[in-house]
Amino acid sequence: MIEKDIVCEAGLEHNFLEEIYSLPGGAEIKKCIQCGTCTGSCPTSYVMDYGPRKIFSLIRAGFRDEVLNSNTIWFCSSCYTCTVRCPKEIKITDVMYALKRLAIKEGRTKGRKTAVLSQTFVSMVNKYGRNHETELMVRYILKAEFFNALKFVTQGWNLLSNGRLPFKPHRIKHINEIRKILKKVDELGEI
Amino acid sequence: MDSEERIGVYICHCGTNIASKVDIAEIVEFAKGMKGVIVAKDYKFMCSDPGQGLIEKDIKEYNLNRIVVASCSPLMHEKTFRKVCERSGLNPYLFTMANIREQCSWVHIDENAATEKAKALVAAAIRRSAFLEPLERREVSINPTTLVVGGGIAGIQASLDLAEAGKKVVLVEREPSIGGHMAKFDKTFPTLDCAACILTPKMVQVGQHPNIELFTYSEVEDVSGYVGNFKVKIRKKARYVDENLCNGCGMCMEKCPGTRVPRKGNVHERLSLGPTSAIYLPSMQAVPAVPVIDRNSCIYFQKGKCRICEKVCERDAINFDMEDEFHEFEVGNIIIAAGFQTFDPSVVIRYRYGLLPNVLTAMDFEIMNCASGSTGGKILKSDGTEPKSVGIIHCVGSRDKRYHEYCSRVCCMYALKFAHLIKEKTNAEVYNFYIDLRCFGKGYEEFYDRLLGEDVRFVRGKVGEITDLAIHPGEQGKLIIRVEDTLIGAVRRVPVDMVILATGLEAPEGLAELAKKCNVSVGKDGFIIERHPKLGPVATATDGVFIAGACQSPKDIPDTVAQASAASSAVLSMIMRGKIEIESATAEIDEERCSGCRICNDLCPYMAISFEEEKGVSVINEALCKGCGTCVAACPSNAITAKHFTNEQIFSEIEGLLQ
Amino acid sequence: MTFEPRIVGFLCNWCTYTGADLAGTARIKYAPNLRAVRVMCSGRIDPTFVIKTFLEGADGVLIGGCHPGDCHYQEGNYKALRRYKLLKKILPDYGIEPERLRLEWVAASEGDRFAKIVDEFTEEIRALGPLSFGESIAESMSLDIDPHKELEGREEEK
Amino acid sequence: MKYTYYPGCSVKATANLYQDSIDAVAPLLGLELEELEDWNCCGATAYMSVKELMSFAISSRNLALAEPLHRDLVTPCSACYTVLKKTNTYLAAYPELRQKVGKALEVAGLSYSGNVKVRHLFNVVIDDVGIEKISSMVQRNLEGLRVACYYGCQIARPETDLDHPDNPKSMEALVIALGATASYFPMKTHCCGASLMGTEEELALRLCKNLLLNAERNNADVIVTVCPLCQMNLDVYQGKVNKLFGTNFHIPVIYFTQLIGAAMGLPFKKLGLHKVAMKIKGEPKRILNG
Ligand SMILES: Cc1cc2nc3c(=O)[nH]c(=O)nc-3n(C[C@H](O)[C@H](O)[C@H](O)COP(=O)(O)OP(=O)(O)OC[C@H]3O[C@@H](n4cnc5c(N)ncnc54)[C@H](O)[C@@H]3O)c2cc1C
Ligand SMILES: Cc1cc2nc3c(=O)[nH]c(=O)nc-3n(C[C@H](O)[C@H](O)[C@H](O)COP(=O)(O)OP(=O)(O)OC[C@H]3O[C@@H](n4cnc5c(N)ncnc54)[C@H](O)[C@@H]3O)c2cc1C
Ligand code: SF4
Ligand code: SF4
Ligand code: SF4
Ligand code: SF4
Ligand code: SF4
Ligand code: SF4
Ligand code: SF4
Ligand code: SF4
Repeated sequence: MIEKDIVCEAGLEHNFLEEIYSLPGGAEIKKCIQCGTCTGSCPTSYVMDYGPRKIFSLIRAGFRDEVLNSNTIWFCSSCYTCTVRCPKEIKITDVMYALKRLAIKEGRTKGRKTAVLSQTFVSMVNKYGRNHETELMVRYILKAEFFNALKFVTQGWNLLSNGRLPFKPHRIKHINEIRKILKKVDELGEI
Repeated sequence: MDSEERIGVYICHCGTNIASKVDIAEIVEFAKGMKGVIVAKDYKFMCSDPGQGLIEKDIKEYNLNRIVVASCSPLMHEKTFRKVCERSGLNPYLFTMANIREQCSWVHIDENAATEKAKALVAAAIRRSAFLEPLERREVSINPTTLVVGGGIAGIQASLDLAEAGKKVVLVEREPSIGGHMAKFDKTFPTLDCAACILTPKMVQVGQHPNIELFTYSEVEDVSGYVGNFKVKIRKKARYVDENLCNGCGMCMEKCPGTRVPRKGNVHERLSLGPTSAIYLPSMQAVPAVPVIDRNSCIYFQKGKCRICEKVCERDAINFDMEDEFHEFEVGNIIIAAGFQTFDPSVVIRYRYGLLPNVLTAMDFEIMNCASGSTGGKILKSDGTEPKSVGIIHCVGSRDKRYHEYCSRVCCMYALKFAHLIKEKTNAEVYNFYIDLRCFGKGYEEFYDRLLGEDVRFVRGKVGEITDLAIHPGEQGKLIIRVEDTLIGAVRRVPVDMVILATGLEAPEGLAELAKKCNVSVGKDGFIIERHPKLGPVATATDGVFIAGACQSPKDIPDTVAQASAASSAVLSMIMRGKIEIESATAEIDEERCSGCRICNDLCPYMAISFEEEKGVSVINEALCKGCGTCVAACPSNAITAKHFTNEQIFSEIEGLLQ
Repeated sequence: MTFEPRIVGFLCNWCTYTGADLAGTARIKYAPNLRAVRVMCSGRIDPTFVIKTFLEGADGVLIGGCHPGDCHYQEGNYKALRRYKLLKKILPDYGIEPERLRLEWVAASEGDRFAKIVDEFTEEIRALGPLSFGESIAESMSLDIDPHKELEGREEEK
Repeated sequence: MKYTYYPGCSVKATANLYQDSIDAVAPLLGLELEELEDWNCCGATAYMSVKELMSFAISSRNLALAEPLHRDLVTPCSACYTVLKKTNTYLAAYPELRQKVGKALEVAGLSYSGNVKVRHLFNVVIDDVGIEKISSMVQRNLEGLRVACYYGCQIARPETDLDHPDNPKSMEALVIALGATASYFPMKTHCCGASLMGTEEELALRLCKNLLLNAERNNADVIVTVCPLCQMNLDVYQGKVNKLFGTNFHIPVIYFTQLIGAAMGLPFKKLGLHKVAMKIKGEPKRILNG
């Protein structure tokens, strides 16, 4: 038990830093002074495993698993409050996105409903060129919230009764363009 | 002169330092073969007394008019050998040095290569020396009067130092009274001594000193000239009260029906040190104790009727027709002591300064806390009651790339001072929200230690925002500070009654303009740039212009006073010398060749070049030129010559190197 | 015999020249190919100096100044940088490879860096081979070349 | 004034009431909004979470389509606005990204050189039409209606064309010009939870609760918004907020275009005001319905 509390440097992944630094704007996190403005401003930090400040501390120390498995990245609503307030002008929201992508790439999405929704959304856009909110909702429910399906019914009904839920997806004309772009991007490799 | 050059060349062994790598004999032979060389000799230590004597003797004996020494770096011994020439009646600028030690024998392994390079360096020096011309030594005398701009503690200290040494001072302060920020404080960290008790006597002394001519409510209009001989023009703004007649009785202020328009901001901005009438004194300790009429608040100036002050003044000191006056002085040196201003936090909307009452700036708090201020030194909320809890937020506007990147250096300490004063005067709980506590001065850490013992709470975290939206019980009617306590790792909502923003220090309004007038520059941060960050912190790039206090960078009172005394002693040392030698190797413009394109005008970092409209040519003020040569290289008409670094001299040096 | 390039360095008095001296005091060894001309400020370095140096037979030219922000004369080094960039553009007109000219900021404390730069630059020039103007160019070019004419008006460009 | 119009997916679906009011109001304001032919989804926050380059690429496709038209690209959705604008900024700032996106567009026969200005419909109304002109068109006095002006996140951050990123005041000015009262509402740029409502509902509901509480404390009758996502969260989910927190909010959330339309005397239904989930009733209804 006692050993468990002491983190041995050898067990940490210092390459993780390099990974993050190589992202656009990522090198900026070297300059974080751990002031906590981000966490103190973040609307959702109170439910996060670690606030954005601590995430940066963990990244810098090489706590790869802790960061990528944390709920933090999925609780970020992309409100950009932290980004515009950080005294070191670190693009925190972008780093959160980068961490999301990394977590998805590594399949660390178990129980992460936001990840499921995002992926569903992407396949929807790839399919139609646009998001079809009704189908998105149905597919997402089937994947992530099967047991909670009921709670969506009220919401869906609410929208439906107000004439706000379309049934037909809208497919763009040149969906092949999207497909081509997608193929090319895969070829080029993500940044 | 070229045809008559008689060059003496001396090659130094420097013990074995040079001789072990460079074939000295070969070089001597080589030098002898060069045009114009009359003698070429070598010696073990050229810089030794016998070595120097050798040159002196040869100059006389062979009637030499150029000397070349090949030895160490000119940075080491150029001065030594120039003196040798001078002693023998030869202009020191006719001496040339070839660096065959630092940049040759010491850095190369191969002896042949080193000898070849040494030859080239000697050849270059000999060739160059043929084109040298004697330069005059130039001296200017120093006017013993000094201009001090800014009458805060820095300006006061510097002025008194100079005045006590018997030198005349012209002190210009733009506010109606001297004293600066310090005059608004009650207590000062870390010793908590009473600011008024230590400052007021000095202010009075300045006001009465026979060697100090004090201009308050005045500004520097124009500065011209150069070290030792500046001309300054001062604008004395109309205060509508005659300083010579007024005896400071205060009748006018008592009877004045006008009220001074409060500064912008929230309710607490009405806080004031002096009377709030339209005719007012900035504080009761003001020096001079002569009131000023604020035109914007005066009923007469705004509506054309009143003049009560005029009626009640027994000394007939009020003069509504007063106009700005101009005064001109000649001074030898200038000390800029324009201090700072505090950051305006209303741009950091999330702290809601000016929107929520009871969010105060540090200066608001100082004024409120000052015994002679409008609350009589009581710490009160806007509703007149005492706060039960106070939050002090550090680093507002400082250490933030969006505002000022630098640390303001004094706010940690004054925040601790505030915490202590609040504890002393009220029963309030005090929180300090900080990122790092920077308490590095003498007695500062001890002060922090004392505060820890006084149960002041410290939360490490930069505050996210301040809100009045109560969500939890106990938050109603409070200001809620939302912050991550980074040491605990939790976001906290701390309800308090009053928030004090530890606003940072920034360059005061108008500093850049003032600097420009004095021909010095301000940095990216807005403060004046010193000559050298370590070794010239009170001088500037312009000779005769010095800086003291917070206008150089944020600093506390001890540092300010130290720098002020350093600046005054630098000035005194100039005055005592009486004269100052200025650069001889300056640039010169040939009027005949100058096409008047003005390209050079803006290039000079010392603003030494101006344009003569009548002649249509540019001219260089040699007193300002430092001989950098930037303009020379830029002139498309080849009209500018850099003395001692002329094109011919450098060309011949190049030829020598590659011959 | 291997080709030994001849390189001239124009070094500013306050930073690079002092840095070169420091390399000496610290006895750091480097290639003997560079010979220095001391100027007060890199801002004094006239484009004609550079051209002249090449015409006199140098194979490379190094300009050394203070790091940006450290210039003894405030901003002479920025002026040098501007001229350097323009020179790089016009050198090919004279048949000179722009790589033969190099500008470096060397502080007074960077003796080791100075030595490293000289070694590197020497090797680079060695690789380029001796500077040879094509016959015709050399003939058509007399010594009253005036790069100022080339640079005229361009000074104002940033 | 002619613009290229990019509605975004939500406006075409769950936020069709927004579109209703835009259709009704734009012509009166002199705004000609020509819908971008064959536009695709901007990628929103979700795409960025999965694939970065692709999300920049598909967002750029819209910009590429709009570029030959030489008009500002206007969107009423704050999320689309942020994404499209950010694409512009990043393409300009990161050459490597620009190059890769260029290659991806090329295979679809497209190219983009960075010359499309992305704007939010709200900014167009404020800056191009102008509050003065709008106030001169008021037919129905909204006096007595207390409005909380809610800007939300993405119109204000990370970059903004508003008058101030933290404390914008243009919507308040608009509301006053329309004759209504602007309530004190300091949380005007705080987050409503955005797309987290779909996945981390409780979290988002809490954020909405605080916003609604702030509006209620300051006696707002309605909240006015400029973003489909904000409207959805605060309005459609308001019932859920009440259930979860035992509150009793009833604050209809409407679009700024609906408010303008009402002031111009347009019929309630034409503006889609009947589709608001928290039914507009009582005094507010009387004021808005005339
Ligand atoms: C809230 C607060 C509390 C502080 N508490 C302490 C403390 O307890 N202990 C401590 O050691 N330090 C303290 N300091 C720091 C202290 O205020 C400074 O060290 C000190 O005031 C610097 O003195 P100064 O003369 O350089 O500048 P200032 O006090 O700013 O004086 C500059 C003077 O120059 C004048 N001036 C400006 N521009 C011009 C111009 N263009 N022409 C003519 N005149 C001009 C100004 O009107 C002013 O009178 C505190 C600072 C703040 C902000
Ligand atoms: C590790 C370290 C790193 C530092 N780095 C920096 C830095 O990077 N930048 C910076 O600005 N500052 C730095 N400093 C601080 C800097 O060293 C001091 O500011 C500076 O040396 C103070 O100069 P001084 O002349 O007052 O004292 P000292 O340098 O200590 O000189 C005092 C001299 O007095 C002599 N002396 C002492 N007693 C007597 C006696 N009784 N009789 C005769 N002679 C006596 C001593 O022998 C000594 O030569 C550093 C300090 C340390 C410890
Ligand atoms: S606000 Fe910026 S500097 Fe401060 S802890 Fe967060 S990321 Fe670091
Ligand atoms: S962008 Fe994400 S991390 Fe930043 S404040 Fe908003 S929710 Fe928090
Ligand atoms: S102006 Fe007159 S009344 Fe006022 S203080 Fe001076 S002497 Fe007294
Ligand atoms: S004239 Fe002006 S300053 Fe004098 S008493 Fe009247 S209001 Fe006061
Ligand atoms: S002195 Fe302290 S409060 Fe002031 S800027 Fe520096 S760290 Fe912040
Ligand atoms: S004692 Fe030295 S290391 Fe410690 S805080 Fe002070 S300056 Fe820093
Ligand atoms: S650059 Fe030369 S020609 Fe032009 S104004 Fe200056 S000196 Fe005269
Ligand atoms: S040599 Fe330098 S200091 Fe002298 S006038 Fe020319 S640019 Fe100015």
